[in-house]
Amino acid sequence: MAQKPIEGEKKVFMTGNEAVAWAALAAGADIMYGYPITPQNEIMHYWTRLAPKYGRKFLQTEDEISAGFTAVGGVLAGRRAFTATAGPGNILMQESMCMAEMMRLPTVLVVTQRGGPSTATVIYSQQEVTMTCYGGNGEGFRIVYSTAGQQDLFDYTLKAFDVAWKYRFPTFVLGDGYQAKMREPLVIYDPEVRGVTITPSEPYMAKSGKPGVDRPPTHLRNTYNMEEELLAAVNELANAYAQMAPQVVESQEFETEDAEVVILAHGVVSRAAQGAVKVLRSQGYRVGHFRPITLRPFPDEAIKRVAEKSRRLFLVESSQAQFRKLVTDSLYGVSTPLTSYLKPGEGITVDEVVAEVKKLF
Amino acid sequence: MAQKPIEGEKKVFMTGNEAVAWAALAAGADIMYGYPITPQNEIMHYWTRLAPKYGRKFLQTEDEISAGFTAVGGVLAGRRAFTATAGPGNILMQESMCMAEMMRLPTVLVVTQRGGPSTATVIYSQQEVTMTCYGGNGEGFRIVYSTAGQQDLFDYTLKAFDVAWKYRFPTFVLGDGYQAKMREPLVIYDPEVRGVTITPSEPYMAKSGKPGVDRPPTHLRNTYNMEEELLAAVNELANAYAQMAPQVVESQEFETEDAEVVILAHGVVSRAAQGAVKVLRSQGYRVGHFRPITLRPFPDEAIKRVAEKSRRLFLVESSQAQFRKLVTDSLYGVSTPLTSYLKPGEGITVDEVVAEVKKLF
Amino acid sequence: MAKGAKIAIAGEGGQGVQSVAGILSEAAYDEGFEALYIPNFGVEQRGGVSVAYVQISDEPIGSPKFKIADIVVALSDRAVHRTKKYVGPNTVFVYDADIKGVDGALPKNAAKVLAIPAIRVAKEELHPRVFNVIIMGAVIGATKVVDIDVAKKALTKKFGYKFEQDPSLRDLNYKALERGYELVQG
Amino acid sequence: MAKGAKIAIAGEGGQGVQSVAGILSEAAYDEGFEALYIPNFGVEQRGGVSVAYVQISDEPIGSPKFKIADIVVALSDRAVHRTKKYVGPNTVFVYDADIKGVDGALPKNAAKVLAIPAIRVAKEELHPRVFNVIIMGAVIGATKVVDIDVAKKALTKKFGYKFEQDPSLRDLNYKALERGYELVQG
Amino acid sequence: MAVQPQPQMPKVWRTETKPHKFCPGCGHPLVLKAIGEAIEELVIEERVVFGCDIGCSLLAWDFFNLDSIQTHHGRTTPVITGVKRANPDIIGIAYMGDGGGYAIGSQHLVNAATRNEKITVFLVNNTQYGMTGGQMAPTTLPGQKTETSPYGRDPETTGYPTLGPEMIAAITGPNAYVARGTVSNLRQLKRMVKRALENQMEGRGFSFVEALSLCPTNWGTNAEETWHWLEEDMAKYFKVGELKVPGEAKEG
Amino acid sequence: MAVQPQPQMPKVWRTETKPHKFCPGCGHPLVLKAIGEAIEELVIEERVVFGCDIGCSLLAWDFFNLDSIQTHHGRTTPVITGVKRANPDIIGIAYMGDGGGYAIGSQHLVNAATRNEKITVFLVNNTQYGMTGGQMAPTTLPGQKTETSPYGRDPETTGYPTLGPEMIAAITGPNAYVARGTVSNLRQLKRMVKRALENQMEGRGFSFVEALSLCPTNWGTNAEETWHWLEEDMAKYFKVGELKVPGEAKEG
Amino acid sequence: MAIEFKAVTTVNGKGIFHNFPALCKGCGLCIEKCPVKTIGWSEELGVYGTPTVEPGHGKDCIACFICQMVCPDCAILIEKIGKDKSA
Amino acid sequence: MAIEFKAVTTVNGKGIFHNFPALCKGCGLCIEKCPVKTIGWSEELGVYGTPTVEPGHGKDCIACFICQMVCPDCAILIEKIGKDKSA
Ligand SMILES: Cc1ncc(C[n+]2csc(CCOP(=O)(O)OP(=O)(O)O)c2C)c(N)n1
Ligand SMILES: Cc1ncc(C[n+]2csc(CCOP(=O)(O)OP(=O)(O)O)c2C)c(N)n1
Ligand code: SF4
Ligand code: SF4
Ligand code: SF4
Ligand code: SF4
Repeated sequence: MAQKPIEGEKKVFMTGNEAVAWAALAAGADIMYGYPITPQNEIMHYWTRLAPKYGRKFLQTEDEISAGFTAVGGVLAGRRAFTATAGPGNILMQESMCMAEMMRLPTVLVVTQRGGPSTATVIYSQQEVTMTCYGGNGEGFRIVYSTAGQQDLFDYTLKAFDVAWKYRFPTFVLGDGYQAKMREPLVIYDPEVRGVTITPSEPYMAKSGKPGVDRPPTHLRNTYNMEEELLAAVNELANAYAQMAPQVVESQEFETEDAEVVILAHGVVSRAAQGAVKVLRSQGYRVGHFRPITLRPFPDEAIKRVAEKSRRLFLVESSQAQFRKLVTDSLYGVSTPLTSYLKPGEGITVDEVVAEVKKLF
Repeated sequence: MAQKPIEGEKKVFMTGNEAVAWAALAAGADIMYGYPITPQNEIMHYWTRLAPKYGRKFLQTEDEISAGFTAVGGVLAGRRAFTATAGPGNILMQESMCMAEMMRLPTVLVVTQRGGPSTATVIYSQQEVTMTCYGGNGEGFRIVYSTAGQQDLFDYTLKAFDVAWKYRFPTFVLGDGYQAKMREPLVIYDPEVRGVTITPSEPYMAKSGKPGVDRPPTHLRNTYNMEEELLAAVNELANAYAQMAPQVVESQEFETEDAEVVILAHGVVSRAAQGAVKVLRSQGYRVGHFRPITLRPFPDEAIKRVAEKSRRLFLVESSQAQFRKLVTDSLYGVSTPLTSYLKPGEGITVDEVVAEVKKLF
Repeated sequence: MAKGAKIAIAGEGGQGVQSVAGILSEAAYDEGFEALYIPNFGVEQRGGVSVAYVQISDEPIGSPKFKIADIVVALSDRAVHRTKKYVGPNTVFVYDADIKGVDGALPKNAAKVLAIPAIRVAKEELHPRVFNVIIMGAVIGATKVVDIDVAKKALTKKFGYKFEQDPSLRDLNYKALERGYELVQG
Repeated sequence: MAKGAKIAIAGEGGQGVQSVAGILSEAAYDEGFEALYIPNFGVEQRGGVSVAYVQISDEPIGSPKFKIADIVVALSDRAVHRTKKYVGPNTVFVYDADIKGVDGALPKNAAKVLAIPAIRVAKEELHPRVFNVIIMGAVIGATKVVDIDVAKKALTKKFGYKFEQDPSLRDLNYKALERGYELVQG
Repeated sequence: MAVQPQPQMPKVWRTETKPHKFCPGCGHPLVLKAIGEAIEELVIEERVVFGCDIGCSLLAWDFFNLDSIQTHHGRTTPVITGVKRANPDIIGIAYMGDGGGYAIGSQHLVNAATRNEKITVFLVNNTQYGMTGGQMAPTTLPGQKTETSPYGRDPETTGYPTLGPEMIAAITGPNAYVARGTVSNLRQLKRMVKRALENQMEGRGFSFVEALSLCPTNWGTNAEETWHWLEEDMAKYFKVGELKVPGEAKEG
Repeated sequence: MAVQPQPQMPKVWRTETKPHKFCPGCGHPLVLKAIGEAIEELVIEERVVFGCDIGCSLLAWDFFNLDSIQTHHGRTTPVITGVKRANPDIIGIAYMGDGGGYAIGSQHLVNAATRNEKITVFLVNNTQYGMTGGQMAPTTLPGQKTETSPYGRDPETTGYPTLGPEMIAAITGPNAYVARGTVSNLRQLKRMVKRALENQMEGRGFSFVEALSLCPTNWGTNAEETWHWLEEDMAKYFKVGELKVPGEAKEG
Repeated sequence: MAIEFKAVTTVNGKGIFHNFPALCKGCGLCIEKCPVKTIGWSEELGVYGTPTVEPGHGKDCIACFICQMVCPDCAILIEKIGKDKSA
Repeated sequence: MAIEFKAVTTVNGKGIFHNFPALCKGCGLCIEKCPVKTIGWSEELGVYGTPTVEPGHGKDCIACFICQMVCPDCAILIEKIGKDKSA
């Protein structure tokens, strides 16, 4: 049992779901709670096979409402608890995630986006951006990493367990069905050998000592009797979030320095954008690409810098402008023209992006 | 039974919940499905008292998931079915509303916003804007009316039953706990005497004739096997939505013509804005107010016109920038400076708005 | 500015502040005013201080809540504490004279602070049941937003069926209204 | 551009296209290429046409799906219909010679359309069970993205334990790979 | 009869959508055969609204010449409840898997049963989650290996299989019809289906039939093993028979 | 004893938050008294995690000197399940109303019971939704007037009251403890509460106690009528007693 | 931090009846359950401004502790007269 | 619009055994349930490219209709020899 799930580091060829399961193991996740849904299932499948070997646990719940709330319970007990879902399951998780948001509970949720609205397809989309960033009756006090492949899934799942406990906001790894199901190479590693530290978890409840005698009892609530109390609580959340943001925000730029047109894309679509930049540059087009890695907090400053110096922005996503809303909110006041290419629920290829961007020259 | 709930028209002094119940009766709603939640409860209370007198029905379900899906069932059966909820209940309704969105089912949902995130308060907020407009794994193919008082609640509840069936998008009347619980005067009326027509409902299922023999059977689905099918379906929704939008979009302007500063507010906060405009104008400030009535579709053109000609925009809302996201998305490219005053979960008074706006002069 | 008043009335659960507010605002409305009344409400069914916010105006009423009232009426010690924040330099603050131990808590910034013996009058002169009608009278007396006859009409509209059954009730209520009105004239 | 290939292989549920794609992409990866393989998947557990998308490249691979493949392999009539859309002017389209009634459905815009008797060879010369290994050979033959010896190594890696138990299986598989390779030459 | 002999499908089966999308050897279409024949015999095609869940049951969305609605996972009970409440002339059928009925939709099932909703629920028990590729379900047998119980279901940590009809029988009044059938006795299954529908037609109340079914795909069984699993292993836990028959003698 | 006589509250009651927020005459605090005394007698204060639902039970969020979590409406069962699964040393208590347990949270209750989760659920039955002002609940009695059954609950259209312990008894194995108590017999109620907790402490499995309670506020009753409603009207439908006692004789 | 509550104490029959007005909400449940009907309304007001209770309105208190047990607010403490306090 | 399916017909024992390859998915359920074990795999391929079934692999068909009943795809039609078709 004492043995580490991953010794040192290792190049492997895996699906994204397998990579997530390994990352959760490596991050020291204690327990997964889950309910089946495609394309998330194999995270559970790998976890249920591997976990017992390392003394980790699993509970299959009766639905996603329960998976989310049991995960909250696991966190309250002081364990690194997580869950994973997609699509309609993600809708149902919003209830528990809003509670976690209000109470600043460090839940970790892996989302493998599938087609929407409704049951739609079990395959792929980027249509869970709004819901993952701002879902439920919440205010978006969440951390959301949008991954672009297996290495990201491994790295950011590790990171999610770290930042969740460091800053105590619900943390989301936002993947998709493509990443979940495709196989490609990545390096998995014991975080220690890379110097990656994972903030320790600690109990909210059942700490040592008799409550009310040796220590004050923990009394957690999510309900307030008066508007003023609530306003104060939400303002406190907003302040804590604003303070955390600069430490957590992440983005990437590809040849944006002299770019006339900058492609905006996140997640797996960023790969198409990166490919397109290569092709277009090789053909003499001055094109760059900006990729937010954290969708919450959004890299406001970085994107503004890029947007202000480019002649035109080209936004591409596999949803009906969910990403665009994050961008336009962030860029309010900037007047660089923005063209969008929206394909809700369908993949986007390098060729398509190349063709569309050329139209802008 | 044949008797009309309201004969002619009548000035009354009512709570918003009572006004909604009367409007639903007047609109010919056949059945309400609901689950208790404050501050929505009295809609059900009035409905359960009144409905039997006019041959209408009610079902109290086991939760909001069921209330949403039974309402969908009522619509499928060809009845004007509706439900009402708030806060955590609204989260749970997103599942059924996303299905309705995908399948274009004319559900009517009245939302009485309460504090968030999570259970929070039972009182008031504007924190259900994102969820009501874009909730779940949906793409916002919904109609959302944001009301500012009892007359609005009556008028737009009537209208909701009309446009839902006319355009077949899920339709929301977005109120709040203040409007739900306060009493003020309004005029309730038989829609006929005002020439207000309500589009007739008709069955999706169990139409006359033997299915497969006399007529094709109705086969409704929300699941697609391939990405391309889904993309086509969503694009069709997007097109239908775009065509509907100009017919439905509504907004109001108050003294915006020569305004240097324009106050942006929706719902009940618009009343504070209107009051502030009056006060400020009387003191010589050139201040106006723009109020979107439909948050979906958003009055893009109207707000752009106003924003472009004003020197500064002042946005005020009882949430952490949920309304602002709608505005900035709509106004992308406009560079009029925007100042925000955000009070998640708390009411906003005329005095406050006056004081804040003065700072901008 | 517009004629009218912003009124906050607060008390314990059983003291009937919400029905005072309801009748009062409806009376004003019947008289042709704009009126808006909203109760406070929270997760507790019983036990919290009950506050009623009433606005009466000859212009359409803006936001349903206000920060500073023209008149605040507090009917218990907890109500005094709870409602202090609605007091501004132009506010008349009325509280029941029998509330003990709140002297330190009374607002210092009010235009006028008025102790009225409403509880005592109800108990000794009239009937505990009409305590809230006395309060209604006091509010009308302090604000003059509606005529006392209008208030009587409103009471009759509300309790007409009871008055029919027992006409002495009508007198009792009218008396209570008048006594309340008087209590604040001073 | 980069060396490599975009490959779409499609067939009926039992025909083993996913395992071909898996082994092939892992082989390429073991050889130092970048490789990405993704299956199609939908709500039906069985019955839909099974499509595998493989990309092999000496550069990091962009999006996991592509519009136009370098080589398309279709192993049933339904697969022919389903995969036509991945064909462009540079695509080699390979299908099984025993599929009946698809002549009209064959792509007209391909660089090359090749009928190979893989089903027959499997049944008559080798063993139905290695049908998919023949296909793997054919893909390698058509794309030359990996050396045939590398593919053999990959097969051994995957089925080593079975080969141990029954060494004749190794020969059968190697033979199948080679026959497949040959089928597309010419 | 046509000049060419034609398959003997129940008449409400829609030939245009056949072959259907269920796997080879799946038990769902056998249940749908029993339902189809019962509907035909009761001559209620015009009045039926057929709702199917997410789960393999969704594959039935265009299966019948019946007005049909594919709902969300677990939500068929409320959708059909809503339909029936709005128009009581309709015969509402909610068709779902064990996951949809006993796990994610159990609040709906339990409450529709206690409210005695006048609808009919057919629940297909294949001891795991078929559509998502074979995870543990509330009905998974002790020791059964599934994708989420790879070492076999351990009753100590995950409990014993849910006995649905027994639960429904415990919480319903005397007007409910409750039975468990099996695709291995199709004549009996059809009788149960018919009685369930009749209970609705007569306005008595809730009716519920669980059908023990086959899922060779996720069981990983050949035809022989498939039947064996149903008739031996499942039969040990799940007793076939009628549990509640309004005013009549039980069968089985 | 203090110099001044002090109220005899159970020691785990937190005096700093007293008087509590429940209405005058509410039965909730009586159930919380039984729970408090039982915890004290079992000396498990350090190990208990107390979860309360939304419903009047939320008013107990800071009631005890116990680590406490106020959850969402209906979600206390999964939260406590999650706590217990993550740390089995904890004694997990899920405290809820009949709406939270039998309506919106019934899927959790039913599935926690069938999985034999090693947690304890205390459910307060006051025949309606207290916190939201008295709407119909699954437990509302036939003919009972509530805000959403203003003409009295009609069993023909809304069914008969849910019998929770009977349902739980039907779906649990022999290791579950199931009982129904009443605040009108507090000694018995405390014994039930203790046995339920012991069942968890001994690692046997799920335990469930429904407590018949008082809600004068929404019943609109004075003290006399309040007791009468509980002891006469409710008692007619809801039988007090133990339904399942692992390896022991039942009480009541 | 123990909170102190002030009692209003009445000796009656076999019992010393302490009521804590800061806890008593005047629900009357105790009145109904008293087997000798000794409990009735007092002049003292409780936490919500409603009357509290006191013994002496019926037969003598028999110190059965029922009122103490049924009070949802623990607003009653009964001491049996003659019982050794230090025991 | 009735869809026509083409049958592969085999006369065996008391039965005329029609299999519809466009429906048969080769699951083998019928083979197992045949009381005389007459059903076995045929050369003909079905809708998924897998073998269909035919009688003649065991004792003679007794026209019990069991295979027809248990086929989830309605891919078998049995006619009893000698039975009047127009009846
Ligand atoms: C809210 C939600 N959660 C999960 C899923 C994924 N899902 C689809 S089908 C299914 C299970 C199906 O199992 P069952 O209901 O037993 O039916 P079967 O497929 O076995 O017939 C699940 C979990 C979903 N579509 N929606
Ligand atoms: C998801 C959701 N739906 C509805 C509500 C509103 N709500 C709060 S408490 C409650 C009912 C409480 O009744 P019960 O569970 O019986 O407890 P009681 O108050 O009677 O003790 C409801 C419906 C909510 N908070 N969350
Ligand atoms: S997976 Fe199982 S239940 Fe689903 S269609 Fe296939 S055999 Fe039937
Ligand atoms: S409403 Fe009823 S259950 Fe809730 S605290 Fe008051 S008396 Fe108790
Ligand atoms: S039971 Fe308690 S709270 Fe109620 S009146 Fe008696 S002493 Fe007061
Ligand atoms: S049961 Fe039907 S589908 Fe299966 S093999 Fe026999 S004929 Fe073919």
